[in-house]
Amino acid sequence: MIKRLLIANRGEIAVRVIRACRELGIDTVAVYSDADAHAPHVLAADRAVRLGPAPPRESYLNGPALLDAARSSGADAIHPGYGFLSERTHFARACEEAGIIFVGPPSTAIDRMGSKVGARQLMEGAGVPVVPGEAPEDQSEWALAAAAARVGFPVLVKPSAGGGGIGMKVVRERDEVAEAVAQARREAQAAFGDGTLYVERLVERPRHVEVQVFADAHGNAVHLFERECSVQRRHQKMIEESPSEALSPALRARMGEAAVAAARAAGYQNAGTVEFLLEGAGDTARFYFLEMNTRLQVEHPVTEMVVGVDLVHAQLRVASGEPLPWSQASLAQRGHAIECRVYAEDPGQGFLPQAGPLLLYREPRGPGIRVDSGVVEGGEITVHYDPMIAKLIVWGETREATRRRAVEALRECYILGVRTNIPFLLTLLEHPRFIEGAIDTGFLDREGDAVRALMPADIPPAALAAAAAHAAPRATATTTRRESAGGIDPFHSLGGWRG
Amino acid sequence: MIKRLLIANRGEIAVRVIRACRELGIDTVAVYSDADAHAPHVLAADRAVRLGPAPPRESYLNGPALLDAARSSGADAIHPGYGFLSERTHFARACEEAGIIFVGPPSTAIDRMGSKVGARQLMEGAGVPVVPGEAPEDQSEWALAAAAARVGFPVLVKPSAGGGGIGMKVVRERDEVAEAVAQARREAQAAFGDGTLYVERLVERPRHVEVQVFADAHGNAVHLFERECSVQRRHQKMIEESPSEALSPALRARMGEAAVAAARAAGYQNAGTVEFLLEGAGDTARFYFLEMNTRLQVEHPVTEMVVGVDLVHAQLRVASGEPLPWSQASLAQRGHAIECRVYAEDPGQGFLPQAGPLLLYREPRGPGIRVDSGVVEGGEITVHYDPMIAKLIVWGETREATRRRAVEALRECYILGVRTNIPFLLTLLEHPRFIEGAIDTGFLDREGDAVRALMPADIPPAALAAAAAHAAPRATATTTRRESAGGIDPFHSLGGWRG
Amino acid sequence: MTSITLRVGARDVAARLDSNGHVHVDGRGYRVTAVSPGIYLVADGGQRWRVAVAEAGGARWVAVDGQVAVIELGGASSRSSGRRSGHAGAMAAPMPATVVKILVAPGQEIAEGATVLVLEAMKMELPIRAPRAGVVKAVRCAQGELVQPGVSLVELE
Amino acid sequence: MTSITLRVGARDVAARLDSNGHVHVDGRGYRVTAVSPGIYLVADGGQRWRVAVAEAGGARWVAVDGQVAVIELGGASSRSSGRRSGHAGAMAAPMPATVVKILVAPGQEIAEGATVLVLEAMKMELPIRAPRAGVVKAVRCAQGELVQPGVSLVELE
Repeated sequence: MIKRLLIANRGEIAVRVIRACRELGIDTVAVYSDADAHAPHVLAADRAVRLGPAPPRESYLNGPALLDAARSSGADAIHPGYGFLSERTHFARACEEAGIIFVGPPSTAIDRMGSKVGARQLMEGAGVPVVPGEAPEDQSEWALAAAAARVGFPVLVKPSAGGGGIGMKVVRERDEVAEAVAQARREAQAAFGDGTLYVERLVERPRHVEVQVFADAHGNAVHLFERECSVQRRHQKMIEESPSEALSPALRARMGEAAVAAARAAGYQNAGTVEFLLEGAGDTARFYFLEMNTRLQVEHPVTEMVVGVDLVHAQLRVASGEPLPWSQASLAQRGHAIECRVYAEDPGQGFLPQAGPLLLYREPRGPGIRVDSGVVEGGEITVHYDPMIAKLIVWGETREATRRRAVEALRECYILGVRTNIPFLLTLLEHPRFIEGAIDTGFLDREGDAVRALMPADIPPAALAAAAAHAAPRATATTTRRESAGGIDPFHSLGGWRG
Repeated sequence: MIKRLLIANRGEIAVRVIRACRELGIDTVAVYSDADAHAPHVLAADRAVRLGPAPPRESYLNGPALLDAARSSGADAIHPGYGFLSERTHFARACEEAGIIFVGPPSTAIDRMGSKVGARQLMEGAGVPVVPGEAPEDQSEWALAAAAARVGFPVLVKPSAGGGGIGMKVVRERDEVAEAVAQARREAQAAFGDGTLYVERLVERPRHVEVQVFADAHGNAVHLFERECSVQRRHQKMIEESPSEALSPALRARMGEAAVAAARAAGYQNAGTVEFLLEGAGDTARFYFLEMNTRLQVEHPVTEMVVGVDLVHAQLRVASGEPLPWSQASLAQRGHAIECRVYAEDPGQGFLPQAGPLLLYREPRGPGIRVDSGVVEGGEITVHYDPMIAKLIVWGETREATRRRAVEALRECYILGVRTNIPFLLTLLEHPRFIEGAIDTGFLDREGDAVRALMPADIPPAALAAAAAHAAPRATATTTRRESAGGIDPFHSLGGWRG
Repeated sequence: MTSITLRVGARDVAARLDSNGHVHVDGRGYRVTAVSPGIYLVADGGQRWRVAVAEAGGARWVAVDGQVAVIELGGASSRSSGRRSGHAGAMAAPMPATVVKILVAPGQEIAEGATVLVLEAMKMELPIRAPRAGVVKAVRCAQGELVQPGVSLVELE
Repeated sequence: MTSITLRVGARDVAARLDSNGHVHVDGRGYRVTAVSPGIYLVADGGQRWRVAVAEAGGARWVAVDGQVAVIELGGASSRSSGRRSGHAGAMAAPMPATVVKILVAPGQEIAEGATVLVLEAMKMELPIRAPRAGVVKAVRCAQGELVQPGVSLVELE
């Protein structure tokens, strides 16, 4: 078993991994940038090593500094968390070469899944469906039209070179091919100096459904069912859940098998996620490989609650060489889980990220409620790292019970000092489309403004009464606690009042 | 569905029920004694009604006051919680007569199970095993010896009248019957004026294993598997868990069936618990009906976590006339759960109950950790009610993972101002007998002192360093939070220091 | 009896504490009880709210049922409740950010609302838009540059 | 450099704050950092502890890894750390309690450690035992009575 683990990350995921280590009797080493010197993850670990200044490049993305920290602290393993260096082949390889266990897949597997083109070919070879497409040698309008017909309308005509949507055309009928091809070629030529085009099936209103997989060094690989992450804004996931409302048992089984096949094809080990685009729902739906995330996901707690597993415990065991703790037959979904990502961003200002002090920070608690966070009251959300404050994960017997529990929990999540997306999350959770379970990945980009308009505009006057009654901290900080204990009215110390 | 529920209880269970109501859209009415005017359960509810002075007789045990509160607040249902009036037939009947839904069994079922003798007869009739015993008409020494032989040695010779262990004799062999009968008869005659004796099988080193049952008004009844509660001190449960290490699948099935039969025989509805004494372990073990608790148990969260249900939600639905949300086939145990009851009592002083202020009160949090409590920092543990502060319930994939998680969680449970049993709980959780899962109900009464002697005697000097560094609250209350945020050392404000 | 003026958005609201310890807002009386530090139970007889309050630089943040507001004390006569991002039209970063893309060049004519820059902060892209139509006079930043809030990045003639 | 004496049980421990901000206890230096109100991280180079501290009436409660101690400041010269329940032998209630059972009568001879009363508080039975052997002189309580802590309930001749 791993003896001492360095966690090459910060925030909630670092805290989460440190907790798992304590439960397994593994020593922990936190790392930190100057901005995080007193962050909860630093205080939670058995020891802590400074990496450098706040910018990620000089701290959490500084591979050599991390390896030095591991060596100097005697760590025999590194957990990369998510983000930062978690999917960098070179970092995993450097760990391997330094004889340090990288808690994740082999660097070769990261490499195989890191290239979009390579991964697509690998998946095709493994029989995992990819979005149908053709890149005909013959680039004539006629040949492209024929390719489009084979792929099936509607299609996207896309330049082979470049990206960013430039030169991309939606073609819904055969009649439109000629004009689209001419236009796309012109734009591609102008932008990239290369007019080569290819044709890909347009997946309309897809859902994002991903499958958690886990493989060990002994040839075992299982899937732990799906998470649906269609509620996203500009590719940023906001709400994740499991099970997906769109999956029938047969479709779920097929997607699970495809995900395991993908992991096997990549020579995968440890926890990973195979992301699919889902077109339609139920038995007749089609799914296409999107990409594989070769690490633990932000939304892994959804799976933990529905499947009844501890993925981080399993990661540490498997990285230590133990076999998978589960067989496929031992795994089943039970109930429903929803994760809401609480971001420091202002839905009233176009979701502008917010930085600021956590003047007051209280997490909801209760049966079926889990909050993963790496912040404390009195701490600060800085501009240096991503604006996620916490993850609220709730479990319930049914989707509706879970949804209602999430609503109540968010209403009891008090964060003051920075604006958060909580008002928007609440509006979304109460939105008919979410209640129906009928949201596709484009929903928020198409209709987000309409959802935002549903947020309540005015705060109830009762809140103003509390604001008026709240005395200035200087006057009451020492007495507030006593007041609450003794049940004395706070009015005798209304420092903010003027006669 | 119930529209407005009055919770005829206090503390953690009142908070728990109120939370469930919020999730189901049910209005809540809290009740309180003068000692609880600002208690968390009062603040959590939608409205609150004063019952009377602190003593339970004048408040939480005051049935007429509770019914008045329900009527005046427009409540259409009452949840009794546990303890207080939860198992008083007359209160349930008064609710029924007032047309108020009693969230629990019909008063007739409480009545049937309330009498030990009656319940025993009912169980025998239903084929539920009871501790074998005989009360022979012929009270001669010869007849009693014959009865003892039929029951099987070792036996208890007990006076039919009275209780409290007076006149009770353990008889291990036939040769000892004569003396025991003579002695018991003398003592019984002296104490109760009635020398009638009976003979009951002595269950040695039994385990306490109870089965959660649930029945509805439509004739459905299921069990939700067992909880083992053998870790008890003078009949006070301290640690509960599920599954029980002593049960084989076959035994579990038999006990579950017996519990459902018991519930059916009682005409039971809603949540209840059938307690058994278990002799031995595995397929060959014997179990005997002990009593039925006709209410929600303190330890119900153990079942919720292992079976994946919300028992309070189900209570409210079933009380509203809905059918059971589960079939027997849909229910299964998954993983392991352990509940530790955190009491205000001093293990260093013979578990003397403690009253006092909660100067500091911080609950542990993390995946698989649930804390049910009804107290807050700044509140007080008073002498008026029972000394339970909180319930820590943890879930894990295996018993060992759960045990370790419980240990880590207890170490992070900070309670200052009253002594608690946490040091003892920790010592117990690390005790070889607990690790083995080999504890019977007499263990703590026999060996509790030896366990207590294992508690660490001295606090580490590091704690003294923190105590020395801690400044008087007056000097730092307003700055502590800022210090923690900015990471400034607390030393500049060491109010307690003298040069 | 004491009074206080609360500025909520563009609106001034008078709050009044009466001799019974009730707070009156918009003509309605509320009883406010401290629950735990910063958390209050507010009751008006029929309904109850749990409200979180924190003070920061003369303003009070409040949260209730997932809604948040920042309330300034002292009413209209006090300093304005200017948004942190400055006036909506400024072509400046709302927070420290990195310039990811520059989409205009000096001399270019642009329409109102056109995206002129894309900044990045906290892993999010922030498009900066033109407050009015006009001709670009100067671009005062470079791609990859870390810019500070409030500094004008693009100027119109 | 400042010093303070801590009384832990029967033992006096000297703590000393050096100019580098380290606290020295029993000849060992610790670095103490405030984590959140009342919670400290204590480090001695090799090991780290999270310690909770709260002040109450001149004493400091501390908790670490599930262990709790009550520490008095100022050392031996200050008031003694008398247990809340009074000296071990007193036949008095350790807290407000109800008399459940009286097991002795005046004139009765009793052995040291014999149970003389059973009280009940917080749903728990509390046996009260004789501090020494002797003859009961008086029983100063009645069954069912609510008695206050520290008041002598049974006296020996």
